[in-house]
Amino acid sequence: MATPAAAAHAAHEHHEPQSFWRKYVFSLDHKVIGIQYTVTALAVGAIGLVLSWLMRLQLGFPGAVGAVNPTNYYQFMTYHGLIMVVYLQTAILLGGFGNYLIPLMIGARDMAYPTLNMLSYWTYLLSVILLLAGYFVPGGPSGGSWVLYPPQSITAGTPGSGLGITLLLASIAVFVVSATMGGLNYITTVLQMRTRGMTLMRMPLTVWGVFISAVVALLSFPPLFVAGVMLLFDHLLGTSFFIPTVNVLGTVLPHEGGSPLLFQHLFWFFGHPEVYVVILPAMGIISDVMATHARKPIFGYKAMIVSMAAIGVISFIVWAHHMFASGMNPFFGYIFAATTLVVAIPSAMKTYNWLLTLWKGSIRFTTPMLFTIGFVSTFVIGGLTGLFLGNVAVDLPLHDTYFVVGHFHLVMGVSAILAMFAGIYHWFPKVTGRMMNETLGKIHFFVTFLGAYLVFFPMFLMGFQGIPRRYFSFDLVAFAPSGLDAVNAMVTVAALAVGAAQLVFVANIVWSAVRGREADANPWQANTLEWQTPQIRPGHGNWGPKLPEVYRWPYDYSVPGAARDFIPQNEPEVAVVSPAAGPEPEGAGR
Amino acid sequence: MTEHQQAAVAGGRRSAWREIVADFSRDVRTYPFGWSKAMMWIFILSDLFVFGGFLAAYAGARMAATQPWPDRGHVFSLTIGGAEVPLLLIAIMTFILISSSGTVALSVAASHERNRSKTAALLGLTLVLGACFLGMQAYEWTHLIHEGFLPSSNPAGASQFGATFFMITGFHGTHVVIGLIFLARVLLRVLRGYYDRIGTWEQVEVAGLYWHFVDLVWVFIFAFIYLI
Amino acid sequence: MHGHADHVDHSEHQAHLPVGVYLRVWFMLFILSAVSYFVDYFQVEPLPLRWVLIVLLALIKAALIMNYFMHLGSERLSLVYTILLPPVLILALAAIVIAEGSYISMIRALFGG
Amino acid sequence: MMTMTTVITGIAFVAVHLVLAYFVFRYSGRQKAEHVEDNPRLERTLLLITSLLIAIMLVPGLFAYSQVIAKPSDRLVVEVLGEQWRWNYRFPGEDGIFGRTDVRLITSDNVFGIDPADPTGADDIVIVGGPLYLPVNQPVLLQFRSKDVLHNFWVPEFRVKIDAVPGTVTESWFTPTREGTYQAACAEYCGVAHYVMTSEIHVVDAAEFEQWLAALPTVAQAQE
Repeated sequence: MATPAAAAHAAHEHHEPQSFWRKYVFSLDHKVIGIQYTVTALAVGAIGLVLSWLMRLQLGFPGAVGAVNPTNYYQFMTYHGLIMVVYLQTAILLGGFGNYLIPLMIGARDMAYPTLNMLSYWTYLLSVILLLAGYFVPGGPSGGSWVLYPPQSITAGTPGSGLGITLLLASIAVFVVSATMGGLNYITTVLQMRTRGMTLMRMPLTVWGVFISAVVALLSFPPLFVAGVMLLFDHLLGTSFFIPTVNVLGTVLPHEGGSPLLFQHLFWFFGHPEVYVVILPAMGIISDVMATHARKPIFGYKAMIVSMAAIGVISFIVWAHHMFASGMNPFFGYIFAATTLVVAIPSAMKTYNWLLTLWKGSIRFTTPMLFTIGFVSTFVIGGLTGLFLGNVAVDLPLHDTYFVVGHFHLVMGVSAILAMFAGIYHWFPKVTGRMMNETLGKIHFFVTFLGAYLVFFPMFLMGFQGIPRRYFSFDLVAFAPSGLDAVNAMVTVAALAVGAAQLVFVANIVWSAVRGREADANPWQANTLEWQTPQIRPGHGNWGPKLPEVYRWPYDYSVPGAARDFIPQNEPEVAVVSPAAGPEPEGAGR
Repeated sequence: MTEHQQAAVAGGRRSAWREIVADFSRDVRTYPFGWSKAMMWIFILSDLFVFGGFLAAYAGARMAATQPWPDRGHVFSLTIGGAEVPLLLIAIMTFILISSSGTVALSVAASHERNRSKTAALLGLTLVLGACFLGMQAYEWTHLIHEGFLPSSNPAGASQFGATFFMITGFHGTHVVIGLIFLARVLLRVLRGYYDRIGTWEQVEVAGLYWHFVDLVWVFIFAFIYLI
Repeated sequence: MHGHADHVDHSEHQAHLPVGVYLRVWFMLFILSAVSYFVDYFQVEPLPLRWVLIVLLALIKAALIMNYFMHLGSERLSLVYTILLPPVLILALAAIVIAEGSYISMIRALFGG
Repeated sequence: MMTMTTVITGIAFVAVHLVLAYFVFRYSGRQKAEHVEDNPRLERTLLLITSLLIAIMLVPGLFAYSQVIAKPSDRLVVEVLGEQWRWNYRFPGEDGIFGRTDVRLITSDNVFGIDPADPTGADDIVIVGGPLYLPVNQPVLLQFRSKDVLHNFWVPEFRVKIDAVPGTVTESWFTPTREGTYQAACAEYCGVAHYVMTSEIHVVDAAEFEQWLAALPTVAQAQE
């Protein structure tokens, strides 16, 4: 076979002696890159978590931490948002899970273009460094909030409106480049490098989730890049894309005729699909973990894929629901309210299918399974509250109140993080060859899950009272109800507890990686290919001399008449061929 | 045309659908070529969104601008023998870029025949044409800046004109530079017989795809920024 | 199940257009560029017609480049649709942004912004 | 609208969680999972029910929205100017026409940047920082401007929320039906003192409003 893919395979099989640097630092191996992504993202995420504590302390116990003032409060707010959405969640779910799992799950030796993959990680690291560098420049980091609305983000009334915002925009542009390099690899690998027998309709839903998410990312990040470049030009070159004639704090700025709404359209054309970039891989992970730990095929496999694809497509035409109160053309309200509520339908379908997967299953209460069940709960409440915000007339009173904070934290913050934890507990044995501690894991789950409800549920009630978000203090807010201080204090305590639970998680990871119980080759008795590698911790090239061949879909759990309650994808014939041996490749896609 | 497509034409819409389903339900590969070509096509799609975003933003900024939009025919005119010819330089630049696209297409055709000297010669010609294009763009920029057009302001109306012009043509010019580097690398490899050694000349086609895309974008820049 | 050897062959066989086709397309592109240039040069009236003509000519040129130079016409339909369908989304962005721009300019005209 | 959405989503929330809890406890620790065939008919039914509920929420919502954006005919027009970090108000005065403004003309004495060359601006009445008085049971149309960054005029009781966008004018309207004192806050992040950008609003009877307005100096009077 004289194809480039075959040539690439041959190149991978050719083992060269590798130095330490080549093997663990500038590695081309997708598994090492995936771990690099995960560790970096978790480290940045820890910073984001600490920032949220500082904000919560100010809100719950005003003045208790004397060092928090409005300036650094808004800087914390900006960095918390950006870190959590972009540098933690996008990076870990696409870069971490995507890199580690895609080649293993589809039976490839590596990504299509390993060098590009390595560059993707190092570019990501550069974007993180640029982001954090904001704290070491005069004027400090930007306090422009994560949406960076001009003119506010680049004018004098906002902290860090000098070098801080420049670094932030540069960091975002570099991140887009990194995500593009990664996304190209994921998509190409999934489309062109599957093993024999691995049709698209036999791929695990995790791969489907990451694949669709990568497509969405590849098409939605460009407008962010465009908006970032234009904002940078406005800031550095004095162009007037987004800035009309304004008088900021007594100074008339040399801009004329720009439109702040243009930025918002470009930003949210990225911003809304970004939510699904994060949640689609999470949905995939949840589906796989749930099927494995409930010992049951995922219910409605095709419906799951169709709804993920539908969510991916519709997510591109709903963006202006973030702008119902922005003063845009009022007619848009009708269009975007309608498209937004339509997106609820595929999301609801997924929820039904998860419930029906649990139905009549044999549920094992392992830690990954607990996180999975927690995900379904937070996803449901997050999604249902989205119905308030998508419907334009209902949104207006709730817009920019704590209702919104509660909604997006539950649906894309907590849910995606719970899925991330489910994934880490589930695949940790694959990565390290050791199991994670179950007791610590359960403590971690219950504190995180119940704590998240205690933190974010009261926010819905605060939102109904009209309490605006992004407030440093509520001292001057006359319409704040008398109990607000008590509620805020309670929320802060719960948030600190949730934060402390993450220390348990870190301790668990470190301890288990060194001392944990040694894992079997297939500890969860799963069907997917990554558990069928010749070594427990797959070596370079993953599969030894011969690639696996796939004979069935990944959800042959509890097949009637089979000897075991699972049949791995690469197992050719079993004694009793079940009637439900997965969709035939030829029938797929109809 | 492949047999598959002849069948598709004969069978009409139903078999077109069947062809798509067949591709997407196959194992190993969805598209019948190597991953580098697939990756380039997907990159082109993503880059299309970057340029689409730029052009959409340009439209939005231009419509909302409070000052009148300058007359491009006048701004980009060259004076030949005392007469002002509007957009002459741009017309020549368009001519050159289209020609370079043609030479790359011929070069890719030659690469299918594995004709090393012909492929290399045509690639070299493309490089020369691309460099000419860049040189003329550099001339155009200096000319404009000399006349007082800057990203932040211009003497002939809305400042968004200069801003969008320099941003979009600059971004396109960056693509041309990258394309030249890419083509030069492929040219070297053709000359060294690298593609004969690895057994596939697909890289020439991949580089060609990228270069055509740069040309494709120019078609829209020419229409939207200079003409409309 | 298809073996994959038969697909590999397509990549070597496809896209063999005769050189004459490239030259004809090349020539067409020049003509179309010249036509759009003269549409602008002679300031064809009314204005909307001029714009429609210019956009139409640009689209025809783009179609020629994609179909013949990039060989999209002789690729599998799965690739053709993968490349041609998603840009609808960026057109949606453009449409909304343009509508927004005209709304803002209307408001500015109304209130002297 | 709000109530209906709350009821439907509330029921859905409770129902899903009851089912989830039941399944989790009922089907845990069993030896073997039962074999369940995919059931496209069940999926279609669920799809239909969901779509129906969504439509029930969406359609009245769109009708309500059409009332939000339709402007009342008999209205009192007030211009609101957001700046970092206070709200300023302007009434058109006796001629009912606002004088032309320009951001470049803004000074500490002329917060709206009213053009002195425009005669219609002389009788305008400007209130810097508030408070604002409004007559009860009279539809009020607010026209928002901003001189610097985005702001958002938010009075929870009035259910009014729209950004003040620099370089353009946005509008919203409401009818205050209860006399009393209210507060406007800023609901769009506008810089470091975002949280102090509040303003008092008094809804009073028509006579008291007229008296209050008449006592305020016009632009021309203030300059003397």
